[in-house]
Amino acid sequence: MILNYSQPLEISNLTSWFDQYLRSNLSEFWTLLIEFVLVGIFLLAAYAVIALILIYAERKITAFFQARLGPNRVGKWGLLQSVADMIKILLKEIIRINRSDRFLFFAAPFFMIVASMLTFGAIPFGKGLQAIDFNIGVLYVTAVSSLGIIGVLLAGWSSNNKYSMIGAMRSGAQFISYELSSGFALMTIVVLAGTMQFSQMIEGQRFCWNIFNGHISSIIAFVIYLISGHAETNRGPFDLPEAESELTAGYHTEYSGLQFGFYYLAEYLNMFIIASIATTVFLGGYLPIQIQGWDAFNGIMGYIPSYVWFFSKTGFLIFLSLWVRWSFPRLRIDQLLNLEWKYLLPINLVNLLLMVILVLTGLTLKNLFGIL
Amino acid sequence: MELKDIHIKGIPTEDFKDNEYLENYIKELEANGVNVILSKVDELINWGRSNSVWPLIYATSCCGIEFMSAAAAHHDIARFGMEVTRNSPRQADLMIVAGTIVHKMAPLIKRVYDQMAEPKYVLAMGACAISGGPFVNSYHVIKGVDEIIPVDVYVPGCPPRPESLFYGLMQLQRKIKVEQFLGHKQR
Amino acid sequence: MSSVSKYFSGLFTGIKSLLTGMGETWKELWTKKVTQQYPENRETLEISERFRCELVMPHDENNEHACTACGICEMNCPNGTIKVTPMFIETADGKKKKILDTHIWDMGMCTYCNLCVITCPSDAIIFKNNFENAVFEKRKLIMQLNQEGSKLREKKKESKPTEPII
Amino acid sequence: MMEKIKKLILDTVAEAVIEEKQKLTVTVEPKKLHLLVQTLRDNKTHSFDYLVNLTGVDRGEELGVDYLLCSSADLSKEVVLKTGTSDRENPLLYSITDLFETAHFNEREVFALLGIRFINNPDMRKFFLNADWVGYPLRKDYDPNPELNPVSIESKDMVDIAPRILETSDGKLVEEFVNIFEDDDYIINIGPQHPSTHGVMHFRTSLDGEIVKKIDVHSGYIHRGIEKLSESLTYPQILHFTDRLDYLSANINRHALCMCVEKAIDIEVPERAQYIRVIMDELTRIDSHLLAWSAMTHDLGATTAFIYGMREREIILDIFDKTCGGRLIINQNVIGGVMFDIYADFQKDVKAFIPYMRKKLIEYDRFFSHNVIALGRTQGVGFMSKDEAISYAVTGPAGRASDWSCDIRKHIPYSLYNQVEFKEILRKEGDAYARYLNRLDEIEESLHIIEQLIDNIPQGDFCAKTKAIIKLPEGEYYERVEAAKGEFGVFIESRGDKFPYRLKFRSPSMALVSAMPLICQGEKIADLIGIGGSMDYVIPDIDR
Amino acid sequence: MSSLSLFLTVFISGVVLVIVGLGIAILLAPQSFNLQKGEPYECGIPTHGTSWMQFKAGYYLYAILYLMFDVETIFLFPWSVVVRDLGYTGLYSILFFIVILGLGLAYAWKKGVLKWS
Repeated sequence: MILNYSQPLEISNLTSWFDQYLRSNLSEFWTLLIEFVLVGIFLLAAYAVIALILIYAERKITAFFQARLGPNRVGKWGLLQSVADMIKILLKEIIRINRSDRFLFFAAPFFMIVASMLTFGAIPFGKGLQAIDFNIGVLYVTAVSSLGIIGVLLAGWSSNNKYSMIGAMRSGAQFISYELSSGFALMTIVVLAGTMQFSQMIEGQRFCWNIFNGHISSIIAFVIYLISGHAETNRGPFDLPEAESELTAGYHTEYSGLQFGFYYLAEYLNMFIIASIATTVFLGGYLPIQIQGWDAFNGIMGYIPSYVWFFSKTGFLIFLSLWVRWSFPRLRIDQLLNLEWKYLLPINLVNLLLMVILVLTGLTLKNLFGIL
Repeated sequence: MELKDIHIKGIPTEDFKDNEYLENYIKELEANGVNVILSKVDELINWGRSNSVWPLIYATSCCGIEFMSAAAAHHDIARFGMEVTRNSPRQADLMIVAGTIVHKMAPLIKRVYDQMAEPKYVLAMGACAISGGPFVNSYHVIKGVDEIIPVDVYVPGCPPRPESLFYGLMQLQRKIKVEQFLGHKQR
Repeated sequence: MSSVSKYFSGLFTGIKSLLTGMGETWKELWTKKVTQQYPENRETLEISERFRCELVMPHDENNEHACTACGICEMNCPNGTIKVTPMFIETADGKKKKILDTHIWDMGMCTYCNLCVITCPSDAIIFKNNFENAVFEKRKLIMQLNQEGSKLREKKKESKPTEPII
Repeated sequence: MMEKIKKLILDTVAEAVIEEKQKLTVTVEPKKLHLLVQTLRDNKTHSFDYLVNLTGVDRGEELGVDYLLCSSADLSKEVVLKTGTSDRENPLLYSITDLFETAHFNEREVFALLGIRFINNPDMRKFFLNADWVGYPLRKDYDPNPELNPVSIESKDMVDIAPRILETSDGKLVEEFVNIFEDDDYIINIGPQHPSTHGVMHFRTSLDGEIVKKIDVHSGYIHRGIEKLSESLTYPQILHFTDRLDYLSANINRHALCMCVEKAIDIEVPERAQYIRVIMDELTRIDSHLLAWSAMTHDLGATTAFIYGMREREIILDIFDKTCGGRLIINQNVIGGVMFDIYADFQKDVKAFIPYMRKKLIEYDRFFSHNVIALGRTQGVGFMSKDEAISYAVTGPAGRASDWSCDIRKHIPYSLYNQVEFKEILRKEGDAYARYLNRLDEIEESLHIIEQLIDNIPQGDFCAKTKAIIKLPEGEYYERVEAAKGEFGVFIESRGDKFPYRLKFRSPSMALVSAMPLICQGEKIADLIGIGGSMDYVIPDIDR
Repeated sequence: MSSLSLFLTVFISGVVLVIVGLGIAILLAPQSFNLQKGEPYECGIPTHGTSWMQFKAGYYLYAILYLMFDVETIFLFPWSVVVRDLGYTGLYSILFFIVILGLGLAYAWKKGVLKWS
């Protein structure tokens, strides 16, 4: 039973068939072991491929925003550009820095990659395509993604370079601020959804995405989440820790070769992770657009595989983040903190209460229109 | 490997200047008995390396502005995949020396070059970097950056227009493509 | 109360200004790209006629040039880029005559100030706009402008070798 | 008026020698100079409170300094003061840094190049050259043997100790050394190899967290010795250096030197050449301001704006390219006119550019000028008052942003500038945002000037006939023009030869940089970069 | 499949990615040595002293505020899941909590703590 005729392109059909096949031939232990290894390989491959695609996409979209063409000489339309970059950076010398804190200097990229990997694993890419599905999913994601900042702090501190040091300090300030906003914004939706588990949260959005369900309050939370998520990934206009025109390369000034490559990679992955969490929490994750009662329409929409829905929604949010990034100048550290503490945080607190009231008084769209 | 295998999009090999330098280089490699299997891997690696040259702009004067023009929309160095200018020497592959180098600057350029990660290249852009240019007779000017650091490609002009720079970058790509990467003794 | 209203008006004008900025980039996203694609457009690329890239000494079909080896270009060059080496030969009527042996021009040092061309009394050298000159070795930038075996064009012919430099 | 000034001078220093040359020239002995300068500066009726230029000259028998003073209210009122010392072993003169802040760097420059030390200057380190440089290059007896000053590629630690000579109240000279930074300062080097110091400026900055405590300016990383080189080149040959000083105002700089020579040997420049010169000058100004705009937005982190500015600039470069065969270094002006006549479509191209640029200016406004982040980062940041601007001799858009009317085109109209109509843009705020807006407005004014000229270019020669060898009659010649970054000046001392005896360029950027330590103090490190962008200096212009 | 073992799988694959990548790089990448290579990069000038000096970060008060709010976030997360079931009681009890914190923020704001110095 490989094909499920209603949704023939779903990968989950394949995985469950494979699972059954293994179970029928092997013992429980071996089945699990093979599956774990496969999950690991799949995640690593997805991680690398998504990063490569994102790097290419960003360079191309940036170019179009700037009235240029972007990479177009390596492969058709420059499609292989990031592959070439990867080969290059893999074979670049890794410099040992004198008088640095050797161990921390070496360990910092681990934090960066492992943190983004752990968050990456919790993302539901499609139906049944989610590795880690804790019942405290939202809290888990908030906690784990903040580990990445330790990578930045360690990198800045251990490299014994003054630019890095300032970059690390800035990233600390940035992190302690925006972590709150993103937490509160997610919490607003948890109030609405009544669960912290991603799979349940998605299922609850079948006919009405959270962003519509909680209307005004959800939209405010969505915008705040995008802003603070953008800030947490250290990308312009929030790229103060890196701040090319001030600190040359900021916290990773002393990192060369693949160690720098990991930071480069993680930066793009974090962007993807923020966008995909926003997709999952606000935009119904991998669910297609469904409208209660329109069965024919729902059927057609449902025919499109879930991962396509997921990636197109995420892609849209990534585009949004690129658009913002290439439109604005960089904030200064006091502006950055002002934005958070004087605008986002108070608005967030009020918004949370507003959401509770919406939920308790039954003013959510689902309640008003009797959507499932 | 032969020189005609080195393919650069847009310009046929025979239209390039200074082909004999690369031919000599290949002959030298062949004399050393290059391993055929390794050279296939080398080709892949060199393809990657030559198409991903991230520059560090050591811009001191006028030529730096021409580099900015090259990076801007009209010429767009990004087409070559080289718009990722790294300001930290650790992450750069190519140092573009754009402008006059004077006595006071000499220790600095040497230091920045030393701090770059291997494999690294240097491109001397403009008359000043090549030979001291207009200021060659001055007491405080170094007569060519090659007195301090090894230079791979010379791009003449005062300042060279962005197309000239691109031509120089393609020459560098050709040079990278004929290099033997694996099992090669490093500088 | 003013500080509260200031707070909110600041918030909204701020958001508005940001959206205006994003509107501009959105417009640019769809405008025609101005990038000219050298080297893909190598065939059609037009470099201005006057652009100075390479000093040449035009030779006609008889391998003759107009340089009299007077050395004025060398004298006028501000940084010694040009080296004119004359050679003395005996003409048929027994007089000693100065002719050009080598005209060396260092491309890697030239400042392209055009002084040599405008001061040349016989219009023997001109600047061409061929910009593809990058090489791997510095010595290749030093060029001899007069071709092998070339000689001075006789005076009776038209003295202007090519189109005049404005 | 002149008589009154003469009287004032003679009242102050009775033994001063007054000559009427191209400008009113006063020679005084070193001890009286400070008093005279102070009197000239502080008198109410004709206040000479703007030090334009400070030139060290090796006059052969003595080492001297020329000061060009003028009035900040009316830049055409000028007086030249001269002083000198015949002690070549240990030449000492009196500093006027306490009267004019701009004198500080200039005096240090004179020390590096001529070896004259200034009493009471608070920081008497060499400015362009390393402290261990042997010899003083601008002296006529300088030994150019490269073995004396070999190229060293060894990194050396910076020494932050400044020597100085002070005069005590009882007239004794005391030499002492002061630390520039405190021992526990967090010192960070911004530049020379830095993406946003606009060249190879080196700001040694001590930080208090993110706040800039003190900046120590180091320069000379591109000191090419142009002034020394010029002393052995003929006037047409020197021209090519002017393009490479401030390469963004290349044409304007060259215009200044050409005018200086033309006035000295009385050449009438044809009308057509004048028109071409002014149009090209204004295009250069737009080009420079566009680059300044782009660079500043880039410094503030808006890469996209940078690319837009460079895109518009490319159109101007194209016009340059077609007119004179160069994009940046255009070699257009020559003594007596211009090198190339305009090409056939010149007027059409320029006229197409004007409305295009106007449209883009509106776009820039919408895109950046009102952006809340940009406003927060520039408004009220890097404040400079009018008095400070005058004392630091900060001219150009930056000076006019502090409400100082200092446009040479208005005060001392040269070429065609008295025939065209344009506004001098003045702003009172004196912050980075005012400087930023001033540039955009000046682009508009330049477009307006071009508009008035472009259709009226007269027929005729584009270059006057000159002699093959140009010799300037003995004397001193000054010429001042308004370059894109501020006042650019040329000073030539000729001894009747075909080479200048001494040539000095007054660079606007030097004044801009000298004001940086003042206006950046107490600001954040991110602002330091933004203020640098708003000042828009070009380093090769300073270092020469 | 238990979530914990999957968590470990993901963790290990992350570590493996870094180790394998660095392994390849260290084995294959060319190396060179010179005396200046390991020195910190500071625009080409030898650095003054060490960077590990006392560094005044102008935001320690923000850090304290952050701590306060972060602890609150932790408290609020469990509450937010069950707020539907708790009804208005849950709202009032937590409203009190939030208002106090909000007042704290307002006080800090008024006192000028939220001004970078």
